[in-house]
Amino acid sequence: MFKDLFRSKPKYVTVRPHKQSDRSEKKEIPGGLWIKCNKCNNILYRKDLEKSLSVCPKCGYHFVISAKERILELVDPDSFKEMDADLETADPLGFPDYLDKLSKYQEETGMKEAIITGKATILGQRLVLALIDFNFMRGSMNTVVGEKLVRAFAVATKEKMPVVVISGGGGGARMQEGVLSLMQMARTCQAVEKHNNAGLLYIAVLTQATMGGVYASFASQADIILAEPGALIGFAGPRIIEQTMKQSLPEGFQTAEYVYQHGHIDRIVARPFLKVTLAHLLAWHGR
Amino acid sequence: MFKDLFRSKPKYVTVRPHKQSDRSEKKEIPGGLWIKCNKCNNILYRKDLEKSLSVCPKCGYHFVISAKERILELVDPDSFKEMDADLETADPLGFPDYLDKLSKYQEETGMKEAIITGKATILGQRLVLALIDFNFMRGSMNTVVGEKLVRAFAVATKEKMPVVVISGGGGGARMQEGVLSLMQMARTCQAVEKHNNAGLLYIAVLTQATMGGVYASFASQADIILAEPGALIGFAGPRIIEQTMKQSLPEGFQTAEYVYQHGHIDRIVARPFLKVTLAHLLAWHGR
Amino acid sequence: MVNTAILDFEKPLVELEKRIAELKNFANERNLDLSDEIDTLQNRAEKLKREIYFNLTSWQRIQLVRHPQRPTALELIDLVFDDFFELHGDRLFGEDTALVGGVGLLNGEPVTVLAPQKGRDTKENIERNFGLPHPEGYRKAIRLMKQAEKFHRPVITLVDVVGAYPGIEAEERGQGPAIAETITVMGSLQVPTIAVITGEGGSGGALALAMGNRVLMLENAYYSVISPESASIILYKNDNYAQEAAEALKISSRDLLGMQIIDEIIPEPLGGAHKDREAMGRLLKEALERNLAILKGLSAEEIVTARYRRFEVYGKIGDPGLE
Amino acid sequence: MVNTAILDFEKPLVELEKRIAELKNFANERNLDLSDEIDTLQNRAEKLKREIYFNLTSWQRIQLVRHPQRPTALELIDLVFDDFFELHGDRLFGEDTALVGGVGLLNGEPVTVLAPQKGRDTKENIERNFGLPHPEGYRKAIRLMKQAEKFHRPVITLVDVVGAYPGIEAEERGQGPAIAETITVMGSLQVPTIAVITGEGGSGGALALAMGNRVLMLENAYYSVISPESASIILYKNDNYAQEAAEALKISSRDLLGMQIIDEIIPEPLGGAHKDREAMGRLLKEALERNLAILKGLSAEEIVTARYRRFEVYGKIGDPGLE
Ligand SMILES: [Zn+2]
Ligand SMILES: [Zn+2]
Repeated sequence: MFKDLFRSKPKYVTVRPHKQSDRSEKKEIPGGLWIKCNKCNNILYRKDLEKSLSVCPKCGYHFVISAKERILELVDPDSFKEMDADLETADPLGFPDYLDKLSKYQEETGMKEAIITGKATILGQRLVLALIDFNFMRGSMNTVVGEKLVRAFAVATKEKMPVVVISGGGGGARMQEGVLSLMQMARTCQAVEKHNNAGLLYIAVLTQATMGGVYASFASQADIILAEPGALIGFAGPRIIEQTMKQSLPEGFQTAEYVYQHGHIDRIVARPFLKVTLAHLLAWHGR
Repeated sequence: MFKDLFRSKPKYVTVRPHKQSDRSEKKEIPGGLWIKCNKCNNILYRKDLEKSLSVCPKCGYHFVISAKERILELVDPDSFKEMDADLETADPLGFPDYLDKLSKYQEETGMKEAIITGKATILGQRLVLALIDFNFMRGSMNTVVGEKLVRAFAVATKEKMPVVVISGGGGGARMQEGVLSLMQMARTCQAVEKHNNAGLLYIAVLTQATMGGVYASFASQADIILAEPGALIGFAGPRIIEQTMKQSLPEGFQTAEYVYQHGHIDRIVARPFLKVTLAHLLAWHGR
Repeated sequence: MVNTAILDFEKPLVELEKRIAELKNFANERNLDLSDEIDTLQNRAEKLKREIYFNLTSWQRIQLVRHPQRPTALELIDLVFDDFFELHGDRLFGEDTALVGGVGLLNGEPVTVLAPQKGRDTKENIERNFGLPHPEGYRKAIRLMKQAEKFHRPVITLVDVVGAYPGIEAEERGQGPAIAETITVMGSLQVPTIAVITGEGGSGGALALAMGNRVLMLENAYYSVISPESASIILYKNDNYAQEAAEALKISSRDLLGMQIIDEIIPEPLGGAHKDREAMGRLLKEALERNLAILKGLSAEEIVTARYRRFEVYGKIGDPGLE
Repeated sequence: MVNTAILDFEKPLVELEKRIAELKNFANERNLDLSDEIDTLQNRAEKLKREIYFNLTSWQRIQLVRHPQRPTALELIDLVFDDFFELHGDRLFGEDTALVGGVGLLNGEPVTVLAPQKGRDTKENIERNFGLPHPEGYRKAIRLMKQAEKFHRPVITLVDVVGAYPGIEAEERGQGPAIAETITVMGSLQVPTIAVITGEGGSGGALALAMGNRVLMLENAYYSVISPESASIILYKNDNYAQEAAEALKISSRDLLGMQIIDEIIPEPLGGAHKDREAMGRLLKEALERNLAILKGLSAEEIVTARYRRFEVYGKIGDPGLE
């Protein structure tokens, strides 16, 4: 039995929710030796921040991390086998300046697209893992992101494996591929549903930020929905809502804590607890 | 096809919702020649009121009518075949004064219990019909009401027939049979679910009043939920809520119109339209 | 302005028609024979009409489908179905009048109909929240879809919606999850589904109702991941380039037929659906009947599989739409 | 008053125990040998204890289960399950802390646990709405029940609830339909369900979570269609006759076992669950394991059929509970 693994762990994984909200959607850790926290404004030593999984040791603010950093943090060493690494978009609409923009992001991030998928183990538990990288065009969903998600769920369905998706799609569906990006909402929902019908576990971890077409499709269709503290989660962007409603937004609106209070998230899990929480849940659903 | 029947009917059955609420839960038409409307206080000629199906011609107020009157109004002449007419309660708890009370109601109403069930046709459409009579101990649900409902649904399931329930259980579950009355909520929900799993139609018509354990079981589990204008519909009684919350209730609280606005009723149907509406729906679901 | 009865690009035609009417009047009053002149002008008007309406840009079509006299969903339902019984409420929180649903008879056969509903005037638009559904609207749709499945009824959706409502309470009650759930439910329904984009097909709010085994589109309708105005704002920080964005996004029915996003274009009367409602109704009804007939022979399993396959291709290597 | 640590009927015992303690003290201080007198008193106390706790009236038992130190659901969960991972939210409107749910390990096996949760003090009681669930609580329960079904996990409910919350918003959001739906879903679930009435089993709000293949009950718990106080008010216009109503309504575990409403009484430590939590936990765990073992061999279909049959009998002619 797997429960031995958790014997020394606290019985109730407790999470300290943030009281203050934070709207800044992206702030990578820059190259320098020192870095200022987006929330508490303390100056942090870069090495310290890395050691604490990019969570501010002073205030608990969760910095955005890349898909690659997340893999290093989360999965067992050398267990990650990437799938479909070479897929690139065909720029189906021939959208102005799109290919240039893509090249720029590819150079910046070293990724071909906004998603990495693969098989891995977390504390020995097998899973298919998909990670959306907010740094690549705000993690927006295009044909490649959709296709790689669909393939990941299909592999998991075929091999009877659970899926964990770490979402972070601040841009929702990607404009530059037009209605084909929209169709990825349809495809991913259907892929999730097939996996669901096979009785398999799907856990979504909503991180900064999970908005628009990403939230309105696969990201909100999981059996269990976890979220990182302070992550922005919603359908319409805060600015659009402010413009439409002509009123200011409530304190903490669309933060993970706010969305949790409204019943849409199972649990907010601080980054240091994510690995053990996932292993926990994977073990309990493994048979 | 059945649609010919409706050719001369208006395409959208329109209903005039009441603006004013009315809390009086029971007011039978007394024996005199004249009667005062509970809502508009107009003095009505009893014969006129009967001709208008006990709906006030001045203001549309729906007087409570008995199960027997309802059968006369609703089903095709001589089509009603009553089922299980003889069932009487065994007073399972030996509850103080209960049998005396029952005798009194039996004399008053000429019914053995608060429910009548049977097979009938409405404009030629076959159905199983169950009618709860508010005048018999406020239409409260005891072992007999539960048993007759369960049998009605079972017959309908077996013979692949639709069910229409005209509810009106202002007393919810009947106290005098204790937890056995409570168990009727369980039994009726399960009977509905078996009928539902057989792909058969169940329409509930919520009339004055549908409260407590009646509303919290079979009455709210229908495929299509209709309600009569002004009917009181809810779980907790208004007085209990006022006491608990120590605040006054909103205008029109728990009226059919209010509950409709909150999404729990498909349509409010004034009494004169009920027969044709039911026939309509039965025909469309008959195959 | 978009919201006037005469659109900018129609003005030359309207002017000409006005002049013809004046000339006829003048000839009548003075008892003159100006039939030659009138004929010439009428020929010119006819030619102009074709020139204008046969060569509409995406942007002009958008203006057509936003035309205040464009038939709304309930008007189309009235034209197409023999009868319609509206059902209300999500059984959870509220009744959303911005998305109507019910059972209609299509040539005598009961079908479940779902459609966002814009108002016909300012008052009704306010009542119907400009046809922008809240989560309750989508949850009502889910409820009625499952009911359709229980009773083996096909589901027909008529989609004319700028998008799901962007509001505080809509977010609080889960606009995103409600849309995702609607996509999932309609996307795996065991009964035939036909979606018709009848006007504006705006983003996820439209897609949620467009998971059809067949997806049809009225000639002038558009279907897009983002409104051209918003695309312009994102690209150029202002909405002056909405026309260019409309072209670049490839949102017209012809573009989308080319990419096989839709299966069929339903032609509109010349000048748009509002120019001849009866004709529009006939064309829509014919298309629905024909497409439903295609699907009627399939088993529940085949219906589900066919729908999965239909949407699976978008983005696949070798997708016909991508090559 | 009910809500004090020492209940009225316990007072003679408490007095006696206090006197024994004083006497012991006195003997100690003065260095006297009073062991005979102390023994006598202790025997008397032991006898009194048995007299009191073996002959509790229904009304006294109600006071025991309303005891402020009675273990709450989360405390029982902590005592019974090796681990518990709480899951939150109804995915529709809100998170209801008055009804907790999650996955627990019962002897290493994952089960879904659902339970109304009272507070342990005034502050927590206010936070948890005195353990009175809103519709969101029941809808969370429905969600987690369906999840349990997907993953073939048994469902265990611990029921200690005065009733569903009677409030304006609860009514608006469909308290009645939410309860009905919970009854229906738990009542036809394809996985084994075990319900334990652990304290107050109040009306429909309790029944919704008590649709077990097996329904167990802690010795002092009650389960009733109406609170004795409300029954008294209805019958006599005041609540002075609550004690009599409690008897007449037959709501004690022994009455209900006699009527076969419940399948088993789980004994409590002498004086109630709060007198020895660890022992209570062991007794509860043992009962759950044993009953789960009975159900584990059944197929999904057998589970459903057995549960239908279990509830079908109440009110049938020939119901053993009625004769
Ligand atoms: Zn900080
Ligand atoms: Zn009147």
